[in-house]
Amino acid sequence: MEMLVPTIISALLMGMLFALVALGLAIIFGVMNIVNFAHGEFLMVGMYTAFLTATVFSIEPLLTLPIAAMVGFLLGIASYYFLVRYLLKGPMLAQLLGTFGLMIFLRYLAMCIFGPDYKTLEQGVLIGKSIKWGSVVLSYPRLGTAVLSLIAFGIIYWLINRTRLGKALQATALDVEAASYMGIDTERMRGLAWGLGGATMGIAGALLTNFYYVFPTIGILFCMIAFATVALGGFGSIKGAFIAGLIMGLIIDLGGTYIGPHHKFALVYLTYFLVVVFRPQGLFGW
Amino acid sequence: MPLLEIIDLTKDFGGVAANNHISLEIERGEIIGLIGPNGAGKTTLFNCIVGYHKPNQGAIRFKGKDITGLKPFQTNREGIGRTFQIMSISGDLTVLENVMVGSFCKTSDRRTARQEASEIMNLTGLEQDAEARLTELPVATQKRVGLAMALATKPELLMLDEVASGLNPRETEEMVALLKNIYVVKGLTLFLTEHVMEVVMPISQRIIVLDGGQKIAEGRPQDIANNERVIRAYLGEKYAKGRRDRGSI
Amino acid sequence: RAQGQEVKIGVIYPLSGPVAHAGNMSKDAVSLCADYVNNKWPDLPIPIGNWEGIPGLNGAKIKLIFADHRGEPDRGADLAKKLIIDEKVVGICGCYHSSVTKTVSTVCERHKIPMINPESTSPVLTKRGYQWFFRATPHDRIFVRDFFEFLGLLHQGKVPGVKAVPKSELRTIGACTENTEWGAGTRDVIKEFAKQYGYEIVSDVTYPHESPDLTAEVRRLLAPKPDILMFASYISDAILLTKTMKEFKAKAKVFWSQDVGFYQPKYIETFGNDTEGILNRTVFSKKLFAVKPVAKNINVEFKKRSGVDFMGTSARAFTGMQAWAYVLNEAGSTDPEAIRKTAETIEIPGKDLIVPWKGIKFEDVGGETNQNTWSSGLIVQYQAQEPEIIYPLDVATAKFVYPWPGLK
Amino acid sequence: MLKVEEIEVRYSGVPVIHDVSFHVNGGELISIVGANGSGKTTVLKTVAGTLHPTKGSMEFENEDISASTTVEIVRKGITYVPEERRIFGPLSVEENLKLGAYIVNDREEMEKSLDYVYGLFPILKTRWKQLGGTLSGGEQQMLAIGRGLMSRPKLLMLDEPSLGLMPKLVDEMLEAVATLKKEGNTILLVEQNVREALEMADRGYVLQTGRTIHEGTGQELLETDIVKRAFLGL
Amino acid sequence: MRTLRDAFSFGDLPLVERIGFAIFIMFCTLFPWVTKGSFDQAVMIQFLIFCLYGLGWNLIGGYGGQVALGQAKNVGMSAYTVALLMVWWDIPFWLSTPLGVVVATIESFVLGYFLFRLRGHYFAIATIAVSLVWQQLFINWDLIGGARGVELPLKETPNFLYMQFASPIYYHYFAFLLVLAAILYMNWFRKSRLGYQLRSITSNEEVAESLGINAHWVKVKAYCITGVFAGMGGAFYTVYYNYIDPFSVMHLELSVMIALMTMIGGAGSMWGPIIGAMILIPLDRYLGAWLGGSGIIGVDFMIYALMVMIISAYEPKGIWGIIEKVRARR
Ligand SMILES: Nc1ncnc2c1ncn2[C@@H]1O[C@H](COP(=O)(O)OP(=O)(O)OP(=O)(O)O)[C@@H](O)[C@H]1O
Ligand SMILES: Nc1ncnc2c1ncn2[C@@H]1O[C@H](COP(=O)(O)OP(=O)(O)OP(=O)(O)O)[C@@H](O)[C@H]1O
Ligand SMILES: [Mg+2]
Ligand SMILES: [Mg+2]
Repeated sequence: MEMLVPTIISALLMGMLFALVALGLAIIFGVMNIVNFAHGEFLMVGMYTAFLTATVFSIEPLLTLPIAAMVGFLLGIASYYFLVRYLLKGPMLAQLLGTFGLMIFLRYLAMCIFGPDYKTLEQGVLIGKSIKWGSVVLSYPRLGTAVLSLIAFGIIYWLINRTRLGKALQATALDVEAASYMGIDTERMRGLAWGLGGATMGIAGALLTNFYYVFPTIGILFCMIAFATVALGGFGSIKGAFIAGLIMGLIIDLGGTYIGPHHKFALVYLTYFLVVVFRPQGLFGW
Repeated sequence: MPLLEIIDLTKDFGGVAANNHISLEIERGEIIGLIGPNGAGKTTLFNCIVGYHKPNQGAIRFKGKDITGLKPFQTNREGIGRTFQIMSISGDLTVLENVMVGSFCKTSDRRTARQEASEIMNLTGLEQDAEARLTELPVATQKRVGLAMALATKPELLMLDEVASGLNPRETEEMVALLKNIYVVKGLTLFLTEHVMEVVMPISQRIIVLDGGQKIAEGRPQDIANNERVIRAYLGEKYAKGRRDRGSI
Repeated sequence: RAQGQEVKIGVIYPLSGPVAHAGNMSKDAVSLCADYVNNKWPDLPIPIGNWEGIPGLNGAKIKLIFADHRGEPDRGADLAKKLIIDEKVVGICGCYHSSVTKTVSTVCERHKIPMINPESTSPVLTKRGYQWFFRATPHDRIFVRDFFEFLGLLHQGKVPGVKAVPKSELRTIGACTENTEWGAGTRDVIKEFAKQYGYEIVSDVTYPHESPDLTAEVRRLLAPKPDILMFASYISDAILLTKTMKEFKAKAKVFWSQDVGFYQPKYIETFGNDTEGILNRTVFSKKLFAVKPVAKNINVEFKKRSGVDFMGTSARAFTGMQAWAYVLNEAGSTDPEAIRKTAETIEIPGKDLIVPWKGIKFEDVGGETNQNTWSSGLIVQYQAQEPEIIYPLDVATAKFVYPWPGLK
Repeated sequence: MLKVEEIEVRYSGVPVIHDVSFHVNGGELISIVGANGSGKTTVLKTVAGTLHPTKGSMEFENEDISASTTVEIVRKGITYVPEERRIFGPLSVEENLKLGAYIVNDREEMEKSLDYVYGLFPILKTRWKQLGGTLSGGEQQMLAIGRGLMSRPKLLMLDEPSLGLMPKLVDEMLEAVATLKKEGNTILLVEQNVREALEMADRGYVLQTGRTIHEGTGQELLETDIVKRAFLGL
Repeated sequence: MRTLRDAFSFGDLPLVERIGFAIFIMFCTLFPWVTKGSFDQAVMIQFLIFCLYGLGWNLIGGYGGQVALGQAKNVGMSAYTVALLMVWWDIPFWLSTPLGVVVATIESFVLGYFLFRLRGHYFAIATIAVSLVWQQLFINWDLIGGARGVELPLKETPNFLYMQFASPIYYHYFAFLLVLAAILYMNWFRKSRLGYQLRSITSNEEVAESLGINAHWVKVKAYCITGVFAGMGGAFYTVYYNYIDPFSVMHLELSVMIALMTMIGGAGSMWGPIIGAMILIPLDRYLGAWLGGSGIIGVDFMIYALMVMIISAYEPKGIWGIIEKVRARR
């Protein structure tokens, strides 16, 4: 029992990271009904960007956030204009596998450039620091990630639900053709959605480098969890992604601590499966 | 024993009763028209009978058997066929293949299915379009394909949801002729809902009127056309006047 | 077969994919060894430097043919067939992953082609009664047993620098192993010996390789406050584990890890002085140079080529290829049967090797076949970021630092 | 105002519109009639910019629009109310209407349009919070037209506004179109209620398998054989 | 009888296709005799295994339009059954394989029953999730070897009962027979009631239901058949490589590879999976063998990824779609 409180706290922190990683996927899905297999690779690109800028210019890793967001944004837009635009015309299978191709491509491009090694950052305000109150351990990088995750969710939620641009995004999501009759530049909206998705992943990546290693195949680890998270929350629902992220964090940490760490992923996917079997549209989907 | 019997059927969607205590009977061999304002609950009633919706209350009997709550494929096997208001079929099945899928409902032999499908396509005037894909066809032809597919399952009761919407007067007449022909050749019972009076009035033997989810009138076409309540809620003064002017029906 | 000027050996390693780094180190090491055999190296203090080809085969040069299995057992098997039948190699060397070594050795067994495995440590490999499979490295049972024996010495006060540690002070074990073939096998052995030597495993954590988060694992591992922490991890997980333990400010008396992830330049580079006091099982350490000049000599060349010092895996790969050269030389033939016969009887003296073994002798003992019984492990401890040897005591280069200072 | 000359339009390589020409003057109500599948919708979509002619030219207010995108065309002042209505189901009536005024940046302007539309279709005002998808067919149709009017277009294209409506609503809808015209809007109307549509229209065109075969005032066309036989079934 | 005739009759296909099929059969039959290389032979067998997987997957993923990304679990179920029966009780291949297939099929049935309550992306992701659960369970299940996998004991001499041979020819012909059977089945299937119903569901499920099709049941049925194919493939894989572990037979990448291959070739057409395997497998193996040792890490993957992207963007119907287009133009 004495482990319960610290576990829940760290689970929620972890959950906010998962939520942040899922956010980009939720945006992209929300606007165009396509699951992005290369999602994790966007994260990887964000991580490498942060890693490189931090080491080459020897600056504080947190300062790389805007750069990583920018790179993620551009990568998202490029993916849309060079690939996804065409994929959207095809069936779901081709869409999924097309983004799978993108994933393999980015992954091995990184491998070519950076080699298969693991890279970590050792210097930074947050890195390696934590406070410990009794049995509660709060690590700074995780805390920072959680705070930024909250902010990112706030911004995106506001953007989509409260602004004209958000309405245009929603309209594009609901019916591209009708949206175009309204004079909405749907191509731009979709590109923008990918850009936003990429940017959130850039941010997530930059934060992650504060307590995680970077290597070319890191994407898939987070991608699968992001998939389950977004689907659990209900595709396209920003709120759903957030809550599902927290749930994922709780399952992983509580399940890992009390049931056994080796079952934690099985538990996550099992939960997802059980939830959707009884609620096929996810928790907050329509 | 009536072919189809609906007893006190209620269906509500989150507080809105789309069908409110509806009871009706259809005899074998009848042609029944179902009319009512937009949103009156006609499609909902169809969907309840066929099984896409589960009624909240009430019972549906077909040939004396309770079919309430059966799934669409089960009601189809019981002998109820239906067409769709809007049918969007993607994929690479040709018209012939689509109709064959219908035939496969009652046989598992490919040759028989094919045979039957071609017969039905001849009946519905689709000979030319056997190899076409549905999306390439004009709406009027799509409606006939829908009809053919439903017919291929050899229903006893055929329910038609707006088969004539989007057709111009001439095409509407052709559709009426086709329906009459099918009715005679196949010996079906027809239950149709339509906003185009040029179809409903001449073809129906009896008309049922829904409004706000309730049955507000039932009777022969002439009576319905002159029913004040129906005119007010549904037909509109102009229709009533126009009818008097032209003196038809 | 392969008469004349060349004798081909097939080398299968993970040259791309997640563990490509280790595979490429091994590739460099075997290439270096082949280079020593094939060319004249007058300064090399061991015989192969003067061979200029394999003397027993009229100076035939070793030609290595590399293949990349990416960590996939089936790909490894297919490549083995390619090497054996298409390339007509006289034998196979590799494959790092125990899982791939399994399928590859099966292919060799079926085609009756000898295989010398330098580094796979799964105890099962030599328990299958295979006649064509030879393993040079000590396996996980030996390593783990060494460690428990070392603990015994610690209790008896025989380890220099530490007073006798009462058994009550070092009694509980927290084991944390990764989840693939290697980790699972190690875990079995740890459990077995812990029981045999009278220790209690208070937390037994296995985790998925390349996990995005190890908080729950670490929490569970540390919760019962074990005296001894034992790990088997690949590099990525080793890094994440250590980072997470650092967040928890982990403390214990002894921190023991199984080479691989915890014994790579990258690991030391990442954690710097936080590595202080961590124990590793291995077969190699730079500190050996003091007692093994030959290792020092070869390491210079190796570092020139690959940019890093020899570590456990690369040193064993080198040794494996050396064994191949000696076996071929003594067999004096490329006939597989002759090679196998020779391998079964060969005795390679320890002084010729860069690893601190008695030598290489493949024997059938204790239900195992063709295991190098002259091999042995080392236990090293990071002290000021250098892996100092502390066991076996006779080659120890430093005093044991006890207890482990913990992560701050 | 709009001048379409000899356009050809293809669906994945197959020509569907072979040779269509027509023009619309400011303030006119023009009807296009034709059998099912004759290409009326295709023509409207081409003007709206979702499809592009492979031959011929299209001019709007003396500017060439044959290669313009939908967005550009909407900005030039043409809106298209599609056959299938395409209401944004999960959005409210008012949100739908506001999206109609997406290209209008001025808030006041938009409020005015909103009042105008609510004035035209009072029922929408009473339903302003309801989700578009839960409206009845007729209400949806009114919403679609209202949404089309929100940007105060110079030219409004209506594709079968009476489709699927009950008789009473068909009358109301056609009256609403007549009102719109009276208020000075320019309208291009496609209708299956051939008689009513031509009676209301200033001029009309008859389409047959992708070609304009007749042009004239509404009354003139109603007198032609083809209209009588093929459409009215007289 | 009729069924058999349907299965063996290719009469309704255009001549070119029939010739293509004949060439394919000849090629596979003669292959072991014309090729010298054993790597070629190994790639060929790998190709046949993937053909089998792909032909089966095509049923649910191509004709059925359900993006199922969990084939690997069926492969694994059967592979494990065969391996464990052989290791524990020394049960010969010919007895354990039917059991393995049954296990894979039952698993498909039970899971399919629940999975098909989901649609579209939810379904796709749920299949991934389920197969990840299975993989995790198998990794941690000590009784069946866990992460250590299962290794079959080698028999002293070539052994038909246990399918252990030194020469790949036996494996080649056995795999080829399986593929042949699969092709015949697919040839029957595409003309059968089930085939039509499945394709109809793909077009529009609601309409299909109104035609008396129990969509859920038809999908589950198709999923089970897919499981049978995967199960046979898995059983064969086990005796062919003699070793399995949860990473090689239950991996997500295997599932994706199967789907990918089918799509590249042309999902929903009979030749699609074969063409896909014919392209991807040699590409993967030869490129890997050729570039793998060269030090340029990842170039082979990038070439492969580019191809995947280009095909899914420009011709989602795959190579077969291109062939059909060319044919339609002429
Ligand atoms: N799935 C649903 N969820 C919520 N409300 C629904 C649903 N389906 C129908 N309704 C509502 O039920 C009422 C009846 O709808 P229905 O489609 O049956 O009308 P209808 O008579 O067929 O109209 P129309 O002539 O326009 O087709 C409408 O108010 C509609 O908004
Ligand atoms: N997406 C498409 N692909 C191929 N052909 C199409 C497509 N859409 C329409 N067509 C064909 O183009 C022709 C013209 O269609 P269009 O929809 O413009 O006719 P319409 O006059 O509007 O008919 P309706 O009265 O049914 O609305 C028809 O023959 C139709 O089959
Ligand atoms: Mg309706
Ligand atoms: Mg139209």
